[in-house]
Amino acid sequence: MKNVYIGEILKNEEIAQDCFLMRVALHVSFPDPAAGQFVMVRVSGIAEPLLARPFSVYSFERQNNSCALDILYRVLGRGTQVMAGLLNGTQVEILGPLGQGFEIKQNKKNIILVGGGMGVAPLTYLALHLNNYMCSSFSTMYFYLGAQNDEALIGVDELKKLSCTAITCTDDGSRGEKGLVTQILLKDLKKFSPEETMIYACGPKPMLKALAKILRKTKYSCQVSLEEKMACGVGACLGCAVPVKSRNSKPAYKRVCADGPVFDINEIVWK
Amino acid sequence: MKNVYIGEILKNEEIAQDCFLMRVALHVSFPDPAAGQFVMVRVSGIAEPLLARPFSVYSFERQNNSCALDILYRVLGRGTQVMAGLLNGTQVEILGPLGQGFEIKQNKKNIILVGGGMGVAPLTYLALHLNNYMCSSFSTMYFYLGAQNDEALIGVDELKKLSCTAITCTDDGSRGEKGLVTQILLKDLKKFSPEETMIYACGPKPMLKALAKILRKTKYSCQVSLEEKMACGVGACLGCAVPVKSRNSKPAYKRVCADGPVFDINEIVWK
Amino acid sequence: MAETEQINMSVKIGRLKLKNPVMTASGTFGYGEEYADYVDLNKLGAVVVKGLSLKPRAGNPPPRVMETPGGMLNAVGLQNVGVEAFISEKLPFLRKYDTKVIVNIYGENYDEYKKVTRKLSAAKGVHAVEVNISCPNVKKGGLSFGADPKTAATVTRKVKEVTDLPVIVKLTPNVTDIAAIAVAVEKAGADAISLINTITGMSVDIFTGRPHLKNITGGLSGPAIKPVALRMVWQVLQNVSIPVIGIGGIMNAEDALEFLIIGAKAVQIGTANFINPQATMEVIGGIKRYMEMTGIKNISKIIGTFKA
Amino acid sequence: MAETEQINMSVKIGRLKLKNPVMTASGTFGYGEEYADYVDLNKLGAVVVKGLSLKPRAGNPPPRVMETPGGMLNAVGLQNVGVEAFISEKLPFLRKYDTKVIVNIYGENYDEYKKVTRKLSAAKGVHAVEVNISCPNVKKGGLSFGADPKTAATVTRKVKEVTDLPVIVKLTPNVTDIAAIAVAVEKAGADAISLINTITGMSVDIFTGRPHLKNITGGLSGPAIKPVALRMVWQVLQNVSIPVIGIGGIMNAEDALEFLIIGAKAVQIGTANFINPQATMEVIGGIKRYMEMTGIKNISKIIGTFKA
Ligand SMILES: Cc1cc2nc3c(=O)[nH]c(=O)nc-3n(C[C@H](O)[C@H](O)[C@H](O)COP(=O)(O)OP(=O)(O)OC[C@H]3O[C@@H](n4cnc5c(N)ncnc54)[C@H](O)[C@@H]3O)c2cc1C
Ligand SMILES: Cc1cc2nc3c(=O)[nH]c(=O)nc-3n(C[C@H](O)[C@H](O)[C@H](O)COP(=O)(O)OP(=O)(O)OC[C@H]3O[C@@H](n4cnc5c(N)ncnc54)[C@H](O)[C@@H]3O)c2cc1C
Ligand SMILES: Cc1cc2nc3c(=O)[nH]c(=O)nc-3n(C[C@H](O)[C@H](O)[C@H](O)COP(=O)(O)O)c2cc1C
Ligand SMILES: Cc1cc2nc3c(=O)[nH]c(=O)nc-3n(C[C@H](O)[C@H](O)[C@H](O)COP(=O)(O)O)c2cc1C
Ligand code: FES
Ligand code: FES
Repeated sequence: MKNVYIGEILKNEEIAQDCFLMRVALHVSFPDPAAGQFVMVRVSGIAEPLLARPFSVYSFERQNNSCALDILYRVLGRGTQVMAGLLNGTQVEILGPLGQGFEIKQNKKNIILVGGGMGVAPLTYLALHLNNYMCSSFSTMYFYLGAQNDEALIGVDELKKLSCTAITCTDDGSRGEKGLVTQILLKDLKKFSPEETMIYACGPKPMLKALAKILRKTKYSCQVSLEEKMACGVGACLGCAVPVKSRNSKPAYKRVCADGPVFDINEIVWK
Repeated sequence: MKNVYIGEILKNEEIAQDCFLMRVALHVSFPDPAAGQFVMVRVSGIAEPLLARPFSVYSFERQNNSCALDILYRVLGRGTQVMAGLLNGTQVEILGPLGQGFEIKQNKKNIILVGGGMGVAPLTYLALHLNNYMCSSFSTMYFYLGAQNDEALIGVDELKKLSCTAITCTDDGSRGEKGLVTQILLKDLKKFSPEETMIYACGPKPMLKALAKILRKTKYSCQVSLEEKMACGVGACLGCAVPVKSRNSKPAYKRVCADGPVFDINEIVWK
Repeated sequence: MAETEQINMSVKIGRLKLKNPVMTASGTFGYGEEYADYVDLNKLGAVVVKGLSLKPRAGNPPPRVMETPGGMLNAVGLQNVGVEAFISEKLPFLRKYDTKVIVNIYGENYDEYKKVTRKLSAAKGVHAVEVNISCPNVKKGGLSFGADPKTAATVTRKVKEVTDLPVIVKLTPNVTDIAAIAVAVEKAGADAISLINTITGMSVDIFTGRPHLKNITGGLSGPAIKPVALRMVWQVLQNVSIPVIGIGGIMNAEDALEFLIIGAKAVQIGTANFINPQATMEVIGGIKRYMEMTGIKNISKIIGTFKA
Repeated sequence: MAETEQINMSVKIGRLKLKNPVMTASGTFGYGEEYADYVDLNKLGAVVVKGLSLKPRAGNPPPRVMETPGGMLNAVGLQNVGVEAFISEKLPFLRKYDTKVIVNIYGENYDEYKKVTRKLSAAKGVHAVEVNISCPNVKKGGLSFGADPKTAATVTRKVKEVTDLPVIVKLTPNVTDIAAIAVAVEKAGADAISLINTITGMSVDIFTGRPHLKNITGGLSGPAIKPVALRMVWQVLQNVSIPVIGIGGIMNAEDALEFLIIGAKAVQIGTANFINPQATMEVIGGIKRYMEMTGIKNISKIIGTFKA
């Protein structure tokens, strides 16, 4: 039987404006999350927010008698506002790890990660996995990370700890290259042969849509992690629908929580 | 213009099982509460409980730059449960002081206070006023305080600091006299001449009802402080109705919050 | 503050011009005087007073209110001082303020509605009547006047016959087809529609086995009902062309803006007054800030901008 | 634990005997398998599966869910695998458990209701059908089958004609007179009634001017609607003699007990599953503890003990 875990907040710091890093201590029995998996977070004993909110695993460490889960989140609405106000020691309910994470292909020479905003969270955790489990002498990893401006560019320091080439970009040029992360990637793309390259992407929908457009007529493999409003997180409510291509071109949906959040970019109907 | 005051919790201690003493720091501009007045308390920024809850002023002290309000409360339902969990420093919204307090008659020789359970709160504050403002060489004050058992008999130590004769009683005899507070009072009542006696009472409805029955055919003056579920606390919602006697014997109601909480015992229809 | 000065929040409900779209909801603001220490009544779009009947009414026995998740139930039972006492004792106070006074009325039969309206029309300082048709129609087996398009239209017509004041008809949400009621009321001559009144609910004390309200059932109000209120306002707006006033669970400016965006000309604040006596002022201030933030100078540029 | 052993929580919904009065609500528990890792399905009174139609349905475009004060809106749009895929792919899993399986069904017309029912009646492992009459009746201008006593009765009769399974009719709360619908459905042969389905609501994003749900409106569920659900169950109970199953905003044992006390024979847990996958187990445990605490040995001594 799986359980809802009661976690205790060890840290909940504003690391940039409206952007928080929360560390939660969990019982040892909490399973190792795969890269790309997420958790549902709910504050114990309060009436609002009613529903748990989904967050990607940003980092996960196992100690002797417990484990620590990190999530990186931006304050957008009521749920994240309440989270931002929580003090160390507060209990939170953690459901997870949930969903289908990234599929790791061992045979690709170039690994490209494309992140926008909070999309950095699952990709950083993925990069760590790739560093640990892949033959890094064979593969090279490139991390394209974009944000509106310097201030919003989160998690760059963590990237430096990884064996990857980090390419940062901002819409206003206040840090790294100037331009949308997809535009910067497009410039470099011809350097990578489609057959030898695996792209992993996570970010706001417009970014993923632009990426889909860029890759549409190419042979690049690309996995994207999607977001949608969720209620249950386990596949039961059908709330988190994402339109997918169907044989008869009639509308068809998959569940971001249970069938995803990671999908092949070609599977999705981008509108 | 009156305001909602933002108070800060200085103390919130469980002084007996399920019974808490909360001290709230308030801005100096908070008006001096009269004995028998109450405040509406609401925890800032949370969705539930939605409505503020009414509590009598148990004690009020003015310092140089602020003032401190004490309330004594028992945990009964959701609202008081949430209150019981609040830490020092938490902000609470305080509306008040509200309602019509006890009317202090200067010319009575015997002052009898009759309290049951949490009814001790407004009566203790009243007793303090009477001690301060009345000619105690003229009047004698008797405080009859009852509860189910020793454990539930709250506030006795405070009474000892007052110039009054405290008569405690418990239903099970575990402290003081054995019996309902109204029964104990009844035994003593003939010692006090009706014309020279003023009775103030606060407690559970059955206690007040029993008191009304005892006093029905007598000439004793008695003021009672009532409780009823409230929404607004200021007389606008008509939620806190108490049935009162009317000329034509048709039903008639007064508002506990604005017309009370203190009423002449003869004004109320006790059913 | 030159910028703020330019902001125009005034709205028109038919002939009735309001400083801003924020009114109090009937039954939650007494006769105005109860909150006059907390709110500068001059700053309100309008004060809507507690529902008045021809004769004073005692109301229901207690308990009358109970908190529920995200809301509250009330069974006040339309306690009020009666229209005459209102005119002689309560209205003079309200006349001192530069705000619109809207009087909520109800009757047990058509004749009572007419009589109350006549008396109010003769009084000075009443700017509109709001007709509460949620109360039980004794002749129709206790279902409310507002539960049926025909009776709703008849009440409207009867009231219109005897007054020149703008007539706002306040709809009950306890119906299958709110649009049908709204259309009937519009055809019968209503100058505006306000909705929603409370949704009938109930709550049980599991330790005593009794209802929390002596009356067993009561009206649900507060944030819990906001989604239902928005949906009904939206349905009505697609079917009528008279102004619609949105009511239900509005706690802050964001909530009020939801109603304005879908097309409500104004809003009423009910239960929120209990939770924060200054709720109306905060809603007005919040709408103003939203207009400053978004660069909208005239509130008419917000109303009905919904992109469905 | 000898004391606990003596506690009898079993209830009967007509011929249908349940271990305990706690079921899952349709659409909130998938086809059972989604929560099988979190809940021992053997311990449930019954599993009610997601509403099935004759053909698979894709459902509505996203966003489909939105939180509201004390509740949530959903516009899933009855996405489901279709009755045939259910029988071949989902039912075998449920048959492995010692629990009752109730299949929620719906159709766009009478004929579809009948066809779905026939197929389910032929399948092994279905213990009852629950007929969802909240869905829009295309012929009647989009109002739901459940909005009118006549259409509600006709659906019931059609379904009863083609099955021997117990038929539970699930009512929509979006009506003026719930008792009238319940009476019609009882007369048409329903074995039991369940209520309430969601209340139609809506929510607006004030920063984009768009609805939060792509479908504009959605169904409100969760604690916010509990008072309305209780009131409707109570109104229905005073008018019918078939068993009634209470649904709406039940988050814990206390909430479930409110429904049982007023006379519901069983309850369904919906939105609470999302907030706590083990909600059903906690409700069952909590009712048991309440029985221990109050010394009640048989749950029948709780049901209908309401002192109005
Ligand atoms: C699988 C998955 C993984 C995720 N991982 C992460 C993660 O690692 N980190 C993270 O931060 N988030 C992540 N998210 C998104 C996260 O779940 C949402 O941000 C969160 O649920 C928002 O909850 P809320 O209650 O604060 O906002 P809500 O109130 O639920 O929604 C936000 C609302 O705020 C409003 N809003 C949104 N954006 C703006 C804006 N820019 N300006 C004004 N108003 C706005 C809109 O009305 C929007 O509907 C993930 C989502 C999924 C599905
Ligand atoms: C003018 C005034 C002054 C007051 N002063 C004080 C004061 O000084 N101190 C104080 O403690 N209270 C005081 N009260 C009462 C206080 O307001 C209520 O106790 C409080 O509002 C309860 O809020 P709640 O949300 O905890 O309970 P609610 O959930 O609002 O109500 C309590 C509910 O719990 C249940 N319940 C009640 N008693 C029991 C029981 N014994 N066993 C099981 N269930 C039970 C019932 O369902 C009851 O409805 C005063 C009330 C008024 C009107
Ligand atoms: C205590 C109380 C009393 C009310 N009395 C009346 C009334 O007399 N007439 C009326 O039309 N509506 C009355 N209402 C309904 C409100 O005016 C309003 O329509 C409803 O509460 C929904 O708004 P809210 O959620 O903002 O409170 C009353 C509501 C409450 C809570
Ligand atoms: C996401 C979701 C999907 C639902 N799908 C169905 C359905 O397919 N058939 C049905 O009869 N009811 C459906 N319902 C209604 C629930 O079964 C239940 O009646 C309602 O949610 C009220 O209960 P609750 O407040 O406990 O959730 C659905 C509810 C939700 C929240
Ligand atoms: S969130 Fe419920 S199915 Fe995905
Ligand atoms: S609590 Fe509103 S009138 Fe007393």
